Amino acid sequence: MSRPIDIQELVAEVIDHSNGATSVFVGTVRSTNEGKEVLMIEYSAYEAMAAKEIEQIVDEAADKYHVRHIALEHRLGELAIGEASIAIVTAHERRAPAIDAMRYVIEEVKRRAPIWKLEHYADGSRNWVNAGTGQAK
Amino acid sequence: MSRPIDIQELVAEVIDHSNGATSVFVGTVRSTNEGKEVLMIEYSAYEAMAAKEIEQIVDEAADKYHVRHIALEHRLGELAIGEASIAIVTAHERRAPAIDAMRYVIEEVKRRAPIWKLEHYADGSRNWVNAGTGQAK
Amino acid sequence: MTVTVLFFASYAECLGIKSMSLEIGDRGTVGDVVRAVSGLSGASALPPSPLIAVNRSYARATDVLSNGDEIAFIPPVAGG
Amino acid sequence: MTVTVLFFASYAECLGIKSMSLEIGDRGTVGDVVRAVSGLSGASALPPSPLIAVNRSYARATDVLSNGDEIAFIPPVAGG
Repeated sequence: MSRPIDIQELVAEVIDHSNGATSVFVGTVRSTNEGKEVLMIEYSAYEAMAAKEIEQIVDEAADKYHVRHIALEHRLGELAIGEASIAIVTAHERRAPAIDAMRYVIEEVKRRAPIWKLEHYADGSRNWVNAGTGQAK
Repeated sequence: MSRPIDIQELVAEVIDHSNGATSVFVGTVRSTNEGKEVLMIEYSAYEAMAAKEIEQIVDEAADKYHVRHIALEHRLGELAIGEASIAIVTAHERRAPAIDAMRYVIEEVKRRAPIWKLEHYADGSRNWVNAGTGQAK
Repeated sequence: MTVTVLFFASYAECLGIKSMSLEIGDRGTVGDVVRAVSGLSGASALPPSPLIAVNRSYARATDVLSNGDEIAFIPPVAGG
Repeated sequence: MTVTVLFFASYAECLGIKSMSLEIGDRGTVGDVVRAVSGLSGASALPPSPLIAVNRSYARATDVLSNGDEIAFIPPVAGG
Protein backbone atom coordinates (compact mmCIF):
# COMPACT_ATOMS: atom_id res chain seq x y z
CA MET A 1 0.00 0.00 0.00
CA SER A 2 2.99 2.31 0.34
CA ARG A 3 4.57 2.18 -3.14
CA PRO A 4 3.06 3.83 -6.24
CA ILE A 5 0.35 1.88 -8.03
CA ASP A 6 1.64 0.21 -11.19
CA ILE A 7 -1.34 0.10 -13.56
CA GLN A 8 0.40 -2.09 -16.12
CA GLU A 9 1.07 -4.62 -13.36
CA LEU A 10 -2.60 -4.61 -12.30
CA VAL A 11 -3.68 -5.01 -15.92
CA ALA A 12 -1.28 -7.96 -16.21
CA GLU A 13 -3.04 -9.62 -13.27
CA VAL A 14 -6.30 -9.86 -15.21
CA ILE A 15 -4.86 -10.87 -18.58
CA ASP A 16 -6.57 -13.93 -19.99
CA HIS A 17 -6.96 -14.80 -23.65
CA SER A 18 -10.67 -15.46 -23.22
CA ASN A 19 -11.15 -11.75 -22.44
CA GLY A 20 -11.94 -9.16 -25.10
CA ALA A 21 -12.44 -6.18 -22.81
CA THR A 22 -10.43 -4.65 -20.01
CA SER A 23 -11.76 -1.72 -18.02
CA VAL A 24 -9.68 0.41 -15.69
CA PHE A 25 -10.48 3.10 -13.17
CA VAL A 26 -7.78 5.21 -11.55
CA GLY A 27 -8.49 7.73 -8.82
CA THR A 28 -5.87 10.44 -8.40
CA VAL A 29 -5.29 13.28 -5.97
CA ARG A 30 -6.70 16.52 -7.40
CA SER A 31 -4.95 19.86 -7.02
CA THR A 32 -8.14 21.60 -5.89
CA ASN A 33 -11.19 20.56 -3.91
CA GLU A 34 -14.19 22.79 -3.32
CA GLY A 35 -12.17 25.77 -4.42
CA LYS A 36 -9.23 25.18 -2.12
CA GLU A 37 -5.69 24.45 -3.31
CA VAL A 38 -4.68 21.00 -2.09
CA LEU A 39 -1.05 20.25 -1.16
CA MET A 40 -1.42 16.55 -0.37
CA ILE A 41 -3.84 14.01 1.07
CA GLU A 42 -3.24 11.67 3.98
CA TYR A 43 -5.17 8.42 3.55
CA SER A 44 -5.89 6.28 6.60
CA ALA A 45 -8.06 3.21 7.10
CA TYR A 46 -9.42 0.67 9.49
CA GLU A 47 -7.14 -1.63 7.59
CA ALA A 48 -8.44 -5.05 8.58
CA MET A 49 -12.04 -4.09 7.89
CA ALA A 50 -11.19 -2.21 4.67
CA ALA A 51 -9.45 -5.32 3.32
CA LYS A 52 -12.46 -7.48 4.26
CA GLU A 53 -14.98 -5.00 2.83
CA ILE A 54 -13.04 -4.62 -0.44
CA GLU A 55 -12.75 -8.39 -0.79
CA GLN A 56 -16.51 -8.65 -0.31
CA ILE A 57 -17.19 -5.88 -2.86
CA VAL A 58 -15.01 -7.68 -5.41
CA ASP A 59 -16.86 -10.93 -4.72
CA GLU A 60 -20.22 -9.17 -5.18
CA ALA A 61 -19.10 -7.65 -8.50
CA ALA A 62 -17.82 -11.05 -9.64
CA ASP A 63 -21.19 -12.66 -8.83
CA LYS A 64 -23.37 -9.85 -10.14
CA TYR A 65 -21.61 -9.45 -13.52
CA HIS A 66 -19.95 -12.88 -13.86
CA VAL A 67 -16.56 -11.18 -14.02
CA ARG A 68 -13.79 -13.49 -12.84
CA HIS A 69 -10.91 -11.08 -13.38
CA ILE A 70 -10.82 -8.14 -11.00
CA ALA A 71 -7.71 -6.52 -9.54
CA LEU A 72 -7.70 -3.64 -7.08
CA GLU A 73 -5.14 -1.60 -5.21
CA HIS A 74 -5.76 1.18 -2.71
CA ARG A 75 -2.95 3.25 -1.28
CA LEU A 76 -2.71 4.63 2.25
CA GLY A 77 -0.45 7.28 3.75
CA GLU A 78 0.59 10.61 2.26
CA LEU A 79 -0.17 11.08 -1.43
CA ALA A 80 0.95 14.00 -3.57
CA ILE A 81 -1.10 15.75 -6.27
CA GLY A 82 -1.52 13.53 -9.31
CA GLU A 83 -0.68 10.32 -7.46
CA ALA A 84 -3.07 7.37 -7.84
CA SER A 85 -4.93 6.50 -4.64
CA ILE A 86 -6.93 3.65 -6.13
CA ALA A 87 -6.84 1.56 -9.28
CA ILE A 88 -9.40 -1.04 -10.29
CA VAL A 89 -9.00 -3.32 -13.30
CA THR A 90 -11.67 -5.69 -14.57
CA ALA A 91 -11.63 -7.97 -17.60
CA HIS A 92 -14.30 -10.03 -19.30
CA GLU A 93 -15.10 -11.63 -22.61
CA ARG A 94 -17.44 -8.68 -23.41
CA ARG A 95 -17.22 -4.98 -22.62
CA ALA A 96 -20.52 -4.38 -20.79
CA PRO A 97 -19.81 -6.69 -17.82
CA ALA A 98 -16.22 -5.42 -17.58
CA ILE A 99 -17.33 -1.78 -17.40
CA ASP A 100 -20.30 -2.50 -15.12
CA ALA A 101 -18.13 -4.46 -12.67
CA MET A 102 -15.49 -1.72 -12.64
CA ARG A 103 -18.15 0.88 -11.89
CA TYR A 104 -19.76 -1.27 -9.18
CA VAL A 105 -16.44 -1.73 -7.40
CA ILE A 106 -15.47 1.96 -7.35
CA GLU A 107 -18.97 3.05 -6.24
CA GLU A 108 -19.12 0.50 -3.43
CA VAL A 109 -15.55 1.13 -2.27
CA LYS A 110 -16.39 4.82 -1.95
CA ARG A 111 -19.64 4.01 -0.14
CA ARG A 112 -18.49 1.28 2.23
CA ALA A 113 -14.73 0.89 2.64
CA PRO A 114 -13.60 2.40 5.99
CA ILE A 115 -10.97 4.69 4.50
CA TRP A 116 -10.52 8.38 5.23
CA LYS A 117 -8.84 11.37 3.62
CA LEU A 118 -7.26 14.25 5.47
CA GLU A 119 -6.70 17.03 2.94
CA HIS A 120 -3.90 19.51 3.55
CA TYR A 121 -4.34 22.89 1.86
CA ALA A 122 -1.95 25.54 0.62
CA ASP A 123 -3.35 28.02 3.17
CA GLY A 124 -2.14 25.76 6.01
CA SER A 125 -5.58 24.40 6.92
CA ARG A 126 -6.62 20.76 6.82
CA ASN A 127 -9.94 18.98 6.53
CA TRP A 128 -11.32 15.45 6.86
CA VAL A 129 -13.06 14.97 3.53
CA ASN A 130 -16.81 14.32 3.96
CA ALA A 131 -16.62 14.56 7.77
CA GLY A 132 -19.42 16.70 9.10
CA THR A 133 -21.05 17.10 5.72
CA GLY A 134 -21.58 13.38 5.16
CA GLN A 135 -21.52 14.36 1.51
CA ALA A 136 -20.35 11.58 -0.74
CA LYS A 137 -17.70 12.50 -3.29
CA MET B 1 -1.89 2.42 -36.08
CA SER B 2 0.68 -0.30 -36.76
CA ARG B 3 2.65 -0.44 -33.50
CA PRO B 4 1.27 -1.89 -30.23
CA ILE B 5 -0.90 0.45 -28.17
CA ASP B 6 0.97 1.87 -25.18
CA ILE B 7 -1.68 2.41 -22.50
CA GLN B 8 0.65 4.31 -20.15
CA GLU B 9 1.39 6.71 -23.00
CA LEU B 10 -2.34 7.28 -23.67
CA VAL B 11 -2.93 7.82 -19.94
CA ALA B 12 -0.09 10.35 -19.94
CA GLU B 13 -1.90 12.28 -22.69
CA VAL B 14 -4.84 13.01 -20.39
CA ILE B 15 -2.90 13.77 -17.20
CA ASP B 16 -3.96 17.04 -15.64
CA HIS B 17 -3.79 17.90 -11.97
CA SER B 18 -7.38 19.13 -11.98
CA ASN B 19 -8.51 15.54 -12.68
CA GLY B 20 -9.37 13.09 -9.94
CA ALA B 21 -10.57 10.23 -12.13
CA THR B 22 -9.15 8.43 -15.12
CA SER B 23 -11.12 5.76 -16.92
CA VAL B 24 -9.67 3.34 -19.46
CA PHE B 25 -11.15 0.83 -21.87
CA VAL B 26 -9.01 -1.64 -23.75
CA GLY B 27 -10.41 -4.01 -26.36
CA THR B 28 -8.29 -7.08 -27.02
CA VAL B 29 -8.41 -9.96 -29.48
CA ARG B 30 -10.13 -12.94 -27.85
CA SER B 31 -8.95 -16.51 -28.40
CA THR B 32 -12.49 -17.73 -29.13
CA ASN B 33 -15.55 -16.21 -30.77
CA GLU B 34 -18.89 -17.97 -30.99
CA GLY B 35 -17.25 -21.23 -30.08
CA LYS B 36 -14.52 -21.09 -32.72
CA GLU B 37 -10.82 -20.91 -31.95
CA VAL B 38 -9.44 -17.64 -33.31
CA LEU B 39 -5.87 -17.45 -34.63
CA MET B 40 -5.75 -13.74 -35.43
CA ILE B 41 -7.90 -10.85 -36.61
CA GLU B 42 -7.27 -8.60 -39.59
CA TYR B 43 -8.61 -5.10 -38.98
CA SER B 44 -9.34 -2.86 -41.95
CA ALA B 45 -11.04 0.51 -42.25
CA TYR B 46 -12.29 3.26 -44.50
CA GLU B 47 -9.47 5.16 -42.87
CA ALA B 48 -10.32 8.76 -43.75
CA MET B 49 -13.94 8.34 -42.67
CA ALA B 50 -13.03 6.33 -39.54
CA ALA B 51 -10.71 9.12 -38.42
CA LYS B 52 -13.43 11.71 -39.03
CA GLU B 53 -16.14 9.66 -37.32
CA ILE B 54 -13.93 8.96 -34.28
CA GLU B 55 -13.03 12.63 -34.00
CA GLN B 56 -16.74 13.47 -34.06
CA ILE B 57 -17.54 10.82 -31.42
CA VAL B 58 -14.83 12.24 -29.16
CA ASP B 59 -16.25 15.75 -29.65
CA GLU B 60 -19.74 14.51 -28.81
CA ALA B 61 -18.50 12.82 -25.63
CA ALA B 62 -16.61 15.97 -24.66
CA ASP B 63 -19.76 18.09 -25.10
CA LYS B 64 -22.17 15.63 -23.51
CA TYR B 65 -20.12 14.93 -20.36
CA HIS B 66 -17.94 18.06 -20.23
CA VAL B 67 -14.86 15.88 -20.45
CA ARG B 68 -11.92 17.74 -21.96
CA HIS B 69 -9.40 14.93 -21.72
CA ILE B 70 -10.01 12.02 -24.07
CA ALA B 71 -7.37 9.95 -25.84
CA LEU B 72 -8.07 7.12 -28.27
CA GLU B 73 -6.08 4.73 -30.38
CA HIS B 74 -7.39 2.09 -32.78
CA ARG B 75 -5.13 -0.39 -34.49
CA LEU B 76 -5.47 -1.75 -38.01
CA GLY B 77 -3.83 -4.69 -39.71
CA GLU B 78 -3.16 -8.17 -38.30
CA LEU B 79 -3.57 -8.53 -34.55
CA ALA B 80 -2.66 -11.61 -32.54
CA ILE B 81 -4.65 -13.04 -29.61
CA GLY B 82 -4.38 -10.79 -26.56
CA GLU B 83 -3.27 -7.74 -28.54
CA ALA B 84 -5.12 -4.48 -27.93
CA SER B 85 -7.18 -3.31 -30.90
CA ILE B 86 -8.54 -0.19 -29.23
CA ALA B 87 -7.78 1.84 -26.14
CA ILE B 88 -9.77 4.80 -24.87
CA VAL B 89 -8.70 6.96 -21.95
CA THR B 90 -10.82 9.70 -20.40
CA ALA B 91 -10.09 11.92 -17.41
CA HIS B 92 -12.21 14.35 -15.44
CA GLU B 93 -12.38 16.02 -12.07
CA ARG B 94 -15.02 13.47 -10.98
CA ARG B 95 -15.47 9.78 -11.76
CA ALA B 96 -19.00 9.71 -13.20
CA PRO B 97 -18.29 11.90 -16.26
CA ALA B 98 -14.98 10.10 -16.88
CA ILE B 99 -16.64 6.67 -16.91
CA ASP B 100 -19.72 7.86 -18.85
CA ALA B 101 -17.57 9.48 -21.54
CA MET B 102 -15.40 6.37 -21.86
CA ARG B 103 -18.49 4.21 -22.28
CA TYR B 104 -20.04 6.60 -24.81
CA VAL B 105 -16.91 6.57 -26.95
CA ILE B 106 -16.53 2.78 -27.08
CA GLU B 107 -20.26 2.24 -27.78
CA GLU B 108 -20.33 4.81 -30.59
CA VAL B 109 -17.05 3.66 -32.14
CA LYS B 110 -18.46 0.13 -32.31
CA ARG B 111 -21.73 1.42 -33.74
CA ARG B 112 -20.47 3.97 -36.28
CA ALA B 113 -16.76 3.78 -37.10
CA PRO B 114 -16.25 2.16 -40.54
CA ILE B 115 -13.85 -0.52 -39.32
CA TRP B 116 -14.05 -4.24 -40.07
CA LYS B 117 -12.68 -7.44 -38.62
CA LEU B 118 -11.78 -10.53 -40.59
CA GLU B 119 -11.38 -13.38 -38.12
CA HIS B 120 -9.07 -16.26 -39.02
CA TYR B 121 -9.82 -19.54 -37.24
CA ALA B 122 -7.74 -22.54 -36.24
CA ASP B 123 -9.79 -24.74 -38.59
CA GLY B 124 -8.58 -22.69 -41.57
CA SER B 125 -11.84 -20.82 -42.12
CA ARG B 126 -12.29 -17.04 -41.93
CA ASN B 127 -15.24 -14.78 -41.32
CA TRP B 128 -16.11 -11.10 -41.54
CA VAL B 129 -17.38 -10.37 -38.03
CA ASN B 130 -21.01 -9.17 -38.07
CA ALA B 131 -21.29 -9.37 -41.86
CA GLY B 132 -24.51 -11.02 -42.89
CA THR B 133 -25.84 -11.19 -39.34
CA GLY B 134 -25.78 -7.43 -38.85
CA GLN B 135 -25.53 -8.39 -35.20
CA ALA B 136 -23.68 -5.82 -33.10
CA LYS B 137 -20.99 -7.18 -30.80
CA MET C 1 -21.21 13.71 -63.88
CA THR C 2 -18.65 11.33 -62.42
CA VAL C 3 -18.55 9.94 -58.89
CA THR C 4 -16.11 7.59 -57.19
CA VAL C 5 -17.55 4.48 -55.58
CA LEU C 6 -15.65 2.66 -52.83
CA PHE C 7 -16.15 -0.87 -51.48
CA PHE C 8 -14.70 -2.27 -48.26
CA ALA C 9 -14.21 -5.51 -46.38
CA SER C 10 -16.80 -8.19 -47.27
CA TYR C 11 -18.34 -6.02 -50.01
CA ALA C 12 -14.98 -5.54 -51.74
CA GLU C 13 -14.48 -9.28 -51.48
CA CYS C 14 -17.91 -10.16 -52.97
CA LEU C 15 -17.58 -7.71 -55.85
CA GLY C 16 -13.88 -8.31 -56.42
CA ILE C 17 -13.28 -4.54 -56.63
CA LYS C 18 -12.33 -1.83 -54.16
CA SER C 19 -13.31 1.22 -56.17
CA MET C 20 -14.81 2.35 -59.46
CA SER C 21 -15.71 5.49 -61.32
CA LEU C 22 -19.36 5.84 -62.21
CA GLU C 23 -21.04 8.14 -64.70
CA ILE C 24 -24.48 9.23 -63.49
CA GLY C 25 -27.06 11.78 -64.61
CA ASP C 26 -27.30 15.29 -63.18
CA ARG C 27 -29.12 15.33 -59.85
CA GLY C 28 -28.40 11.60 -59.52
CA THR C 29 -28.96 10.26 -56.01
CA VAL C 30 -27.36 7.77 -53.65
CA GLY C 31 -30.19 5.42 -54.62
CA ASP C 32 -29.17 5.68 -58.27
CA VAL C 33 -25.64 4.56 -57.39
CA VAL C 34 -26.97 1.66 -55.31
CA ARG C 35 -29.13 0.53 -58.27
CA ALA C 36 -26.17 0.77 -60.64
CA VAL C 37 -23.97 -1.26 -58.32
CA SER C 38 -26.67 -3.91 -57.86
CA GLY C 39 -26.12 -4.86 -61.48
CA LEU C 40 -22.46 -5.76 -60.88
CA SER C 41 -21.28 -9.35 -60.74
CA GLY C 42 -21.29 -10.53 -57.08
CA ALA C 43 -23.67 -7.78 -55.97
CA SER C 44 -26.34 -10.30 -54.97
CA ALA C 45 -24.35 -10.79 -51.74
CA LEU C 46 -24.99 -7.15 -50.78
CA PRO C 47 -28.14 -6.17 -48.87
CA PRO C 48 -30.84 -4.32 -50.89
CA SER C 49 -30.30 -1.12 -48.87
CA PRO C 50 -26.64 -1.05 -47.86
CA LEU C 51 -25.30 1.63 -45.54
CA ILE C 52 -23.79 4.42 -47.65
CA ALA C 53 -21.44 7.28 -46.89
CA VAL C 54 -21.03 10.30 -49.16
CA ASN C 55 -17.79 12.22 -48.74
CA ARG C 56 -17.12 10.39 -45.45
CA SER C 57 -20.48 11.02 -43.80
CA TYR C 58 -23.40 8.60 -43.54
CA ALA C 59 -26.02 9.43 -46.18
CA ARG C 60 -29.60 8.57 -47.24
CA ALA C 61 -30.80 6.98 -50.49
CA THR C 62 -32.54 10.21 -51.49
CA ASP C 63 -29.46 12.42 -51.07
CA VAL C 64 -28.54 14.15 -54.33
CA LEU C 65 -24.94 13.78 -55.48
CA SER C 66 -22.47 16.25 -57.01
CA ASN C 67 -19.72 15.75 -59.52
CA GLY C 68 -16.63 14.24 -57.84
CA ASP C 69 -18.47 12.88 -54.80
CA GLU C 70 -16.98 9.86 -53.02
CA ILE C 71 -19.69 7.24 -52.36
CA ALA C 72 -18.72 4.42 -50.02
CA PHE C 73 -20.62 1.16 -49.46
CA ILE C 74 -20.24 0.41 -45.72
CA PRO C 75 -20.61 -3.22 -44.61
CA PRO C 76 -21.86 -3.84 -41.03
CA VAL C 77 -19.12 -2.26 -38.93
CA ALA C 78 -17.15 -4.19 -36.35
CA GLY C 79 -14.58 -1.83 -34.91
CA GLY C 80 -13.21 -1.74 -31.41
CA MET D 1 -17.76 -8.49 29.81
CA THR D 2 -15.02 -6.54 28.07
CA VAL D 3 -15.09 -5.15 24.54
CA THR D 4 -12.51 -3.18 22.58
CA VAL D 5 -13.63 0.14 21.09
CA LEU D 6 -11.77 1.69 18.13
CA PHE D 7 -11.86 5.26 16.82
CA PHE D 8 -10.58 6.44 13.45
CA ALA D 9 -9.81 9.60 11.53
CA SER D 10 -11.85 12.64 12.67
CA TYR D 11 -13.40 10.70 15.58
CA ALA D 12 -9.99 9.70 16.95
CA GLU D 13 -8.94 13.33 16.63
CA CYS D 14 -12.02 14.71 18.45
CA LEU D 15 -11.76 12.21 21.29
CA GLY D 16 -7.98 12.22 21.44
CA ILE D 17 -7.94 8.40 21.64
CA LYS D 18 -7.68 5.59 19.08
CA SER D 19 -8.91 2.70 21.20
CA MET D 20 -10.19 1.80 24.64
CA SER D 21 -11.35 -1.20 26.61
CA LEU D 22 -14.89 -0.98 27.87
CA GLU D 23 -16.63 -3.05 30.55
CA ILE D 24 -20.32 -3.57 29.72
CA GLY D 25 -23.11 -5.72 31.15
CA ASP D 26 -24.06 -9.13 29.77
CA ARG D 27 -26.22 -8.86 26.64
CA GLY D 28 -24.94 -5.30 26.22
CA THR D 29 -25.67 -3.84 22.77
CA VAL D 30 -23.97 -1.59 20.25
CA GLY D 31 -26.30 1.15 21.51
CA ASP D 32 -24.94 0.71 25.05
CA VAL D 33 -21.40 1.27 23.78
CA VAL D 34 -22.48 4.36 21.81
CA ARG D 35 -24.10 5.77 24.98
CA ALA D 36 -20.98 5.08 27.04
CA VAL D 37 -18.76 6.77 24.45
CA SER D 38 -21.07 9.80 24.27
CA GLY D 39 -19.98 10.62 27.83
CA LEU D 40 -16.31 10.96 26.84
CA SER D 41 -14.63 14.33 26.54
CA GLY D 42 -14.83 15.53 22.92
CA ALA D 43 -17.72 13.17 22.06
CA SER D 44 -20.05 16.09 21.34
CA ALA D 45 -18.39 16.31 17.91
CA LEU D 46 -19.67 12.81 17.05
CA PRO D 47 -23.12 12.35 15.48
CA PRO D 48 -25.82 10.94 17.80
CA SER D 49 -26.00 7.69 15.80
CA PRO D 50 -22.54 7.09 14.37
CA LEU D 51 -21.88 4.25 11.94
CA ILE D 52 -20.60 1.24 13.90
CA ALA D 53 -18.80 -1.95 12.90
CA VAL D 54 -18.63 -5.01 15.14
CA ASN D 55 -15.78 -7.39 14.38
CA ARG D 56 -15.19 -5.65 11.03
CA SER D 57 -18.78 -5.74 9.76
CA TYR D 58 -21.30 -2.92 9.82
CA ALA D 59 -23.72 -3.36 12.73
CA ARG D 60 -26.98 -1.97 14.14
CA ALA D 61 -27.58 -0.26 17.48
CA THR D 62 -29.67 -3.19 18.69
CA ASP D 63 -27.02 -5.85 17.95
CA VAL D 64 -26.03 -7.73 21.11
CA LEU D 65 -22.32 -7.94 21.86
CA SER D 66 -20.11 -10.75 23.12
CA ASN D 67 -17.05 -10.70 25.33
CA GLY D 68 -13.97 -9.67 23.34
CA ASP D 69 -15.89 -8.01 20.47
CA GLU D 70 -14.16 -5.23 18.52
CA ILE D 71 -16.49 -2.23 18.15
CA ALA D 72 -15.35 0.44 15.68
CA PHE D 73 -16.78 3.95 15.31
CA ILE D 74 -16.70 4.67 11.58
CA PRO D 75 -16.62 8.34 10.47
CA PRO D 76 -18.15 9.17 7.05
CA VAL D 77 -15.93 7.20 4.67
CA ALA D 78 -13.97 8.85 1.86
CA GLY D 79 -11.96 6.13 0.18
CA GLY D 80 -11.04 5.85 -3.44
